[in-house]
Amino acid sequence: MTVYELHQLTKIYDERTVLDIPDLKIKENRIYSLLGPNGTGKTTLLNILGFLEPPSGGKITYRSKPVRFVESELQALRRDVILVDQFPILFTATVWKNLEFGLKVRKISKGKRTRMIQEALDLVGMRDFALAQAHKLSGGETQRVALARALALSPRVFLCDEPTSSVDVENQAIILNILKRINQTKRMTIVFTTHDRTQARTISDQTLVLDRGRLLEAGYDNIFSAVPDLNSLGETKCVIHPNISLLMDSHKIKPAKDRFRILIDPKQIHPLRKAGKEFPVNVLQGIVRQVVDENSKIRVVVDSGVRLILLMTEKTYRHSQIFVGDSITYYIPPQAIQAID
Amino acid sequence: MTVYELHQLTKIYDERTVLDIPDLKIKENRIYSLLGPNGTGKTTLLNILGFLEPPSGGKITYRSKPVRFVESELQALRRDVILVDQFPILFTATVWKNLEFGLKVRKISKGKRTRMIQEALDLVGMRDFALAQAHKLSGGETQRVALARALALSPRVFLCDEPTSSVDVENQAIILNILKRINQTKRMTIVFTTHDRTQARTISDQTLVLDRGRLLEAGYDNIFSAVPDLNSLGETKCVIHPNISLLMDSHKIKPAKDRFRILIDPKQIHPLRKAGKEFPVNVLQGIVRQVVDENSKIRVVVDSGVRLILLMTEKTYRHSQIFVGDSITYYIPPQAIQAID
Amino acid sequence: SEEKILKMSTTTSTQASGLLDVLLPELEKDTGIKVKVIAKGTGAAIRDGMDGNVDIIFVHAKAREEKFIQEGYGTKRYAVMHNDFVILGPPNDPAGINGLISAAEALKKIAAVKSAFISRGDDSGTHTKEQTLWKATGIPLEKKTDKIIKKGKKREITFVHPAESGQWYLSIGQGMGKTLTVADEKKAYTLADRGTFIKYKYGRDVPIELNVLCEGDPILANPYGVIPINPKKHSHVNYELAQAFAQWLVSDKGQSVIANYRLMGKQLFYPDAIK
Amino acid sequence: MDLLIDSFISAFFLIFSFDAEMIFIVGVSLKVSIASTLIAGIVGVPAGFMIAFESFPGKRIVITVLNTLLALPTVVIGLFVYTFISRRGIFGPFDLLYTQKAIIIGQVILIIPVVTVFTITAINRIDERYRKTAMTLGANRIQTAWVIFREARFGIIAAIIASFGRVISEVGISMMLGGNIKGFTRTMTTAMALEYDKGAFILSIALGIVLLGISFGMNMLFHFFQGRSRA
Amino acid sequence: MDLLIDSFISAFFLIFSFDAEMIFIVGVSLKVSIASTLIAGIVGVPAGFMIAFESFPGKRIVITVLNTLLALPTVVIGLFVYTFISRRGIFGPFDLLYTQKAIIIGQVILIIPVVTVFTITAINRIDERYRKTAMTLGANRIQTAWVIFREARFGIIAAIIASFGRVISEVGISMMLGGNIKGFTRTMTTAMALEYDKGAFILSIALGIVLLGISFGMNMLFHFFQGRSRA
Ligand SMILES: Nc1ncnc2c1ncn2[C@@H]1O[C@H](COP(=O)(O)OP(=O)(O)OP(=O)(O)O)[C@@H](O)[C@H]1O
Ligand SMILES: Nc1ncnc2c1ncn2[C@@H]1O[C@H](COP(=O)(O)OP(=O)(O)OP(=O)(O)O)[C@@H](O)[C@H]1O
Ligand SMILES: [Mg+2]
Ligand SMILES: [Mg+2]
Repeated sequence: MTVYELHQLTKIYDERTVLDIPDLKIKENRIYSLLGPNGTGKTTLLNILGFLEPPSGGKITYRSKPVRFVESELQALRRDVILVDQFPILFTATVWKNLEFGLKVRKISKGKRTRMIQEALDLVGMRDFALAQAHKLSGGETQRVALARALALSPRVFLCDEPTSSVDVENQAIILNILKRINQTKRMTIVFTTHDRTQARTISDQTLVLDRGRLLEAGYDNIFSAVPDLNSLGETKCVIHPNISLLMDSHKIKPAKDRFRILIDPKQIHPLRKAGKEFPVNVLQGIVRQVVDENSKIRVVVDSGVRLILLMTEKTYRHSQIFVGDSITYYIPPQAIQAID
Repeated sequence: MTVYELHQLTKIYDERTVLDIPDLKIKENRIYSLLGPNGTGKTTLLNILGFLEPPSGGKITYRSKPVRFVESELQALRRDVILVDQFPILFTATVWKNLEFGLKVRKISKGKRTRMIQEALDLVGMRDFALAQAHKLSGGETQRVALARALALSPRVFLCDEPTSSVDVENQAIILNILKRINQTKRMTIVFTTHDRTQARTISDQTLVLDRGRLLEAGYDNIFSAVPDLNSLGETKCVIHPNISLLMDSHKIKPAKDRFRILIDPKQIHPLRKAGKEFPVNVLQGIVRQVVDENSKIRVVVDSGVRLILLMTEKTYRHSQIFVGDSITYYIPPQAIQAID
Repeated sequence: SEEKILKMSTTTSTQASGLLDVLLPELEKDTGIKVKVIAKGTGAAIRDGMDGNVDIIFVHAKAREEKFIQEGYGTKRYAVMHNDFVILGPPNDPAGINGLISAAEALKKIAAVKSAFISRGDDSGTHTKEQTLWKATGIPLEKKTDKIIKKGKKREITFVHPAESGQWYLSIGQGMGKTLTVADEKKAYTLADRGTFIKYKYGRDVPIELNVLCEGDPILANPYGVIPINPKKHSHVNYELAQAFAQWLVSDKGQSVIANYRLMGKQLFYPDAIK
Repeated sequence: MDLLIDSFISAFFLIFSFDAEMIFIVGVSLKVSIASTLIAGIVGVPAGFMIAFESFPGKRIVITVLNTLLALPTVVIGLFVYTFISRRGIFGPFDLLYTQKAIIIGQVILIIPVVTVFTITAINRIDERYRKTAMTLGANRIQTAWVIFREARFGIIAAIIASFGRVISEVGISMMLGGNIKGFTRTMTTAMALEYDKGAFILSIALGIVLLGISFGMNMLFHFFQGRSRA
Repeated sequence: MDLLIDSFISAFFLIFSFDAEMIFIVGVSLKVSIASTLIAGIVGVPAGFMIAFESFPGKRIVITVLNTLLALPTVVIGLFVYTFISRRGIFGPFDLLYTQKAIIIGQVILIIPVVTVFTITAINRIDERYRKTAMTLGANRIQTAWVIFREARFGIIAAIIASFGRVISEVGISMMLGGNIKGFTRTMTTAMALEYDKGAFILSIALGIVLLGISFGMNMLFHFFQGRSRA
């Protein structure tokens, strides 16, 4: 089932369009990660999905019913959907009272409430803080309590804005596991934002990438700002680093500007045994800094002055015998490069 | 030169000791990273180093002079040291005015001010937002402006509380580079907290690990909560996962408790070709999830039900032919395991 | 040339009746004296004089005025004018006092039927007069004593009012005008000076319904006096001007202005100095 | 200076004489002031909430008008209410004039703007995110308002305390609408005004001291109930 | 009801007659009220700052006392000031009684608690981190205070507006210390009280309407200077 359907959705702040989504479907019982640079509209989108802010234009349907942003109708919808803020606010009260709030609002009996609160606090490892004053907690503690407060309510849709940004590593893993688990056991739909791509890939079923308010199809891994290469004759080349000039597929270029941004599809970059004649251009060298297993894909981070990401199958990876610390050679096909905006 | 010297420093909140540091020296012109789980006292320590909160007990000297926490004396010290908060607050004014504040306070002339503000905004890539209302910025934008606001003042000591937690990947790299650069060019001493160990290792000269208010010598990588293994006879074993029971060096054990935490030194764990007779206990298997180059050490993350970190030289790494996705066998010597608290 | 400014505390009735509005311009024309008028309760006005805050007082409470002079605060009391008190009541006159001359008789009747009576209860000249009248009726009275401390010594202030007055005798502690308003609202009897009554009956946006039911008893006379403050007590006071003002008031000119003052065609005050 | 010392001693005697009239006057003052404050609170706090919460056309005008009404003179209120409740007014038959109820009506009008304006100010200062958080946790409008109220409570309590102070020390309305009738509507302030008019300054100040003492007591009580929740 | 309609019409005529006396009275009212508000602001805002900012023993008591002083009756203030500035008082020789200065002194005492209490409330509501941020950026105490002031300005402005409203509509102090002397200390409220005493209700209300109009104008001015900075 489709939970959300967005059509021609826009949000305008002070005459600036910060969100512009022609079409988006969010399906039930899946985990979505929302990636993108700062100020790209992630929080704005979550606020709209959480029915907390009206869009400036466009349509949203929630569970097949069109959403009208009228206070009286939103109330019921908000019972289904919970958003945990990027910098969450805890009420000036104890941690316990904070968790109790949503449950009381839902008229859950005292005994049940107590059980649910304890459960939720255990989940995020904050049971010892039940009676602490919430506004005195540390950054990570705050974030974890905010998560517990939302989890205690078992919503249909769970929206998390950078849920683990201030959480320690140990608890990051725990929280991600919780998200995964409640997604399965309670059939919860989850949308979360993050700047950690590995985290996104590891637990989400689908990654949405926002860039300047628009959804990108191609992913978010290799975005660079570029200038046209003025030395190139007849060819369309762009410079992304003093030493790196790349040939682009002219089909994928929009009208030339002074400065634009390109996106390189990490799946299309392949490592080479050594530089050869077959590929006269777009061959780079770099040192492997990191290799990560991401849901059966292998992600290789190469430092060539700029950091480039290569995404390959395990087979290719093993075959090319890539070790961290190695210097490797790789080829970027012109059609892998796309100019955005 | 030593910038800070801390002796018997404690901080007590509501009768709970959240910080207890017998001895700590922070040296000039170095970068320190401060790691540790949530609520461990990182922010508290930075607040004290920033002269923003008095300790409950103990002594601090700053540049060889003892610090008395008297408002009249702190004023001058605060001109030297700037703290960027974990959830920074921007004044309700434009971004420009926010950056101007510290400069005006320092009586810097208008022309110079303008130049410095523009420079700082450029550093964090926020020049386009100079005239935006600061309190309306997105999370990452806020963090970047707060950094710029501090950087514009070129302090002697720069304290950053999770400076990149909400910053996008592209800008994370940029900010870390800035820190590295100002450390070198302006001889700035930097202390920053983070939950990203790779980040910590990559840019810092020294890593400080706080755990429940105390400094740990051994590092922070493998901390697990454990219970004593009741099935073990005569030996001191602990269980950190239903399938993992580890023999500990009895010298390193404090009086047994129901539940305690252990720390496994990642440098002492070694991979084995295969399980053999030489090591009858503490041999585990796991799948390699990640390999990272960290300042000439290689960090390998292995998933054995719990995530364990192995830190090895490049030579050992290459020698043991570890590929991401491999299942490997490794040995944890009992003396690598230490019970904490 | 220095401005001749005189400060005077007076009771509200001289100001509220409008008399000062005709008197003072004439004064200024003749003598060049400008008067700063501070209108308040008789008690407070006398107090102002004792404290030396003003140069002259213009009040109506003969006994207290004499005491004031005895204690040396004032030099001399000039009898300026009088009007008279009247007993007012609602048109239906439940106590049946209409046409009575004897004020004591009227009050006795009111007490007998326990018809509502509003007392100023503010220790003013009118209130003092009212107490005298109650004493004259011979009905049982109650005494109420307030203790205060003055210069470390206890002093007592005593009032009388009809005994068992409970619901019908209402002491409101306010000025004459408000007393009339309350009496009108409550359809009650009250004692008032004629000047204020005329003002409220004929010169007001919302006239009162009360009528004069008892008048003409000699005991109801209400004399006003002015007293310059004694420069021996307060050296800063402008005794010369005060003296000049008092003299002018009792002069033929001053007295005729008072005699000719009309409100709604009715004479409010009767000059006392020329006779 | 003598006056002040005398006044303090008199105040002391006044209090410890347990004079029946005195106790009655204090009782009227307290009763009337508490009632006015409560009613104004019940009307003004929600009104302030609504105004601060909702966006509607003319919101800024409403706020400016409320600010203007802070300057509503007691004489105007007195006369205004008077025209309605005097025997000739439309509420004449209820016989309200010169009763404690009349004072309460006037005082409520006096302080509703105070309560409302300061409620608006207190609410406006609360971070928008508290509201957002309450809403996303499923709170309806009233529950959301309650959350904001809790966060803004110190500002609102300050407004209530200020209003109480305003009415218990108020004299114009009490005088005009209550009539200062001894044994019925005489309050501490009208009694003070009376003593002042009589020139009995000592008694007047003594009454004032008693009034402040009572107000202090009320404030301590407030503090006590408020508890250490501030911390 | 007629009364009210008549009053409005009279108010209209009053304003557009540009009567010299009327203009003078309005002038005195404005002058005195603005002066009192300014002085009280200059004293009360920093005082409120200090109290909210510093921790010192007895802080809670100080706040409770200030709250108590919100209930300071005008009669008490009037008498209190009277004892100092009357001819027999220590400031007698300055001849202050029954001058505009005397009114200002009394009104300042009246509203200093209001300004102070609401400044404290406004400051307390500001997140501690603003102060911390200002300090770490190198601000000294005064500069830090300025930051907090900027963040709290709506609360403080509300306090100032309320205080202005309080004094321009105040009658007791103006009457007792000013004396309602025509051409010298007659203010709009004392004029209203006088007209009321005379039974000229219409004129009294009309004056009240003029007063509200002026207060409205002042508020608009405030809004204007405050600009859209709120947004
Ligand atoms: N209330 C507002 N008024 C004006 N501009 C706003 C407002 N809220 C957000 N913006 C702007 O809209 C853009 C999108 O903001 P948003 O918070 O959605 O970004 P984001 O993707 O969540 O970024 P981050 O990763 O930094 O959290 C930003 O440039 C921000 O400055
Ligand atoms: N003002 C306060 N009153 C009481 N307890 C406090 C206060 N401030 C912090 N604490 C407690 O002190 C402990 C240390 O807090 P601190 O903010 O230093 O942690 P941290 O290491 O920065 O954690 P995080 O990674 O979550 O930011 C926490 O348990 C916190 O709850
Ligand atoms: Mg965001
Ligand atoms: Mg922290």
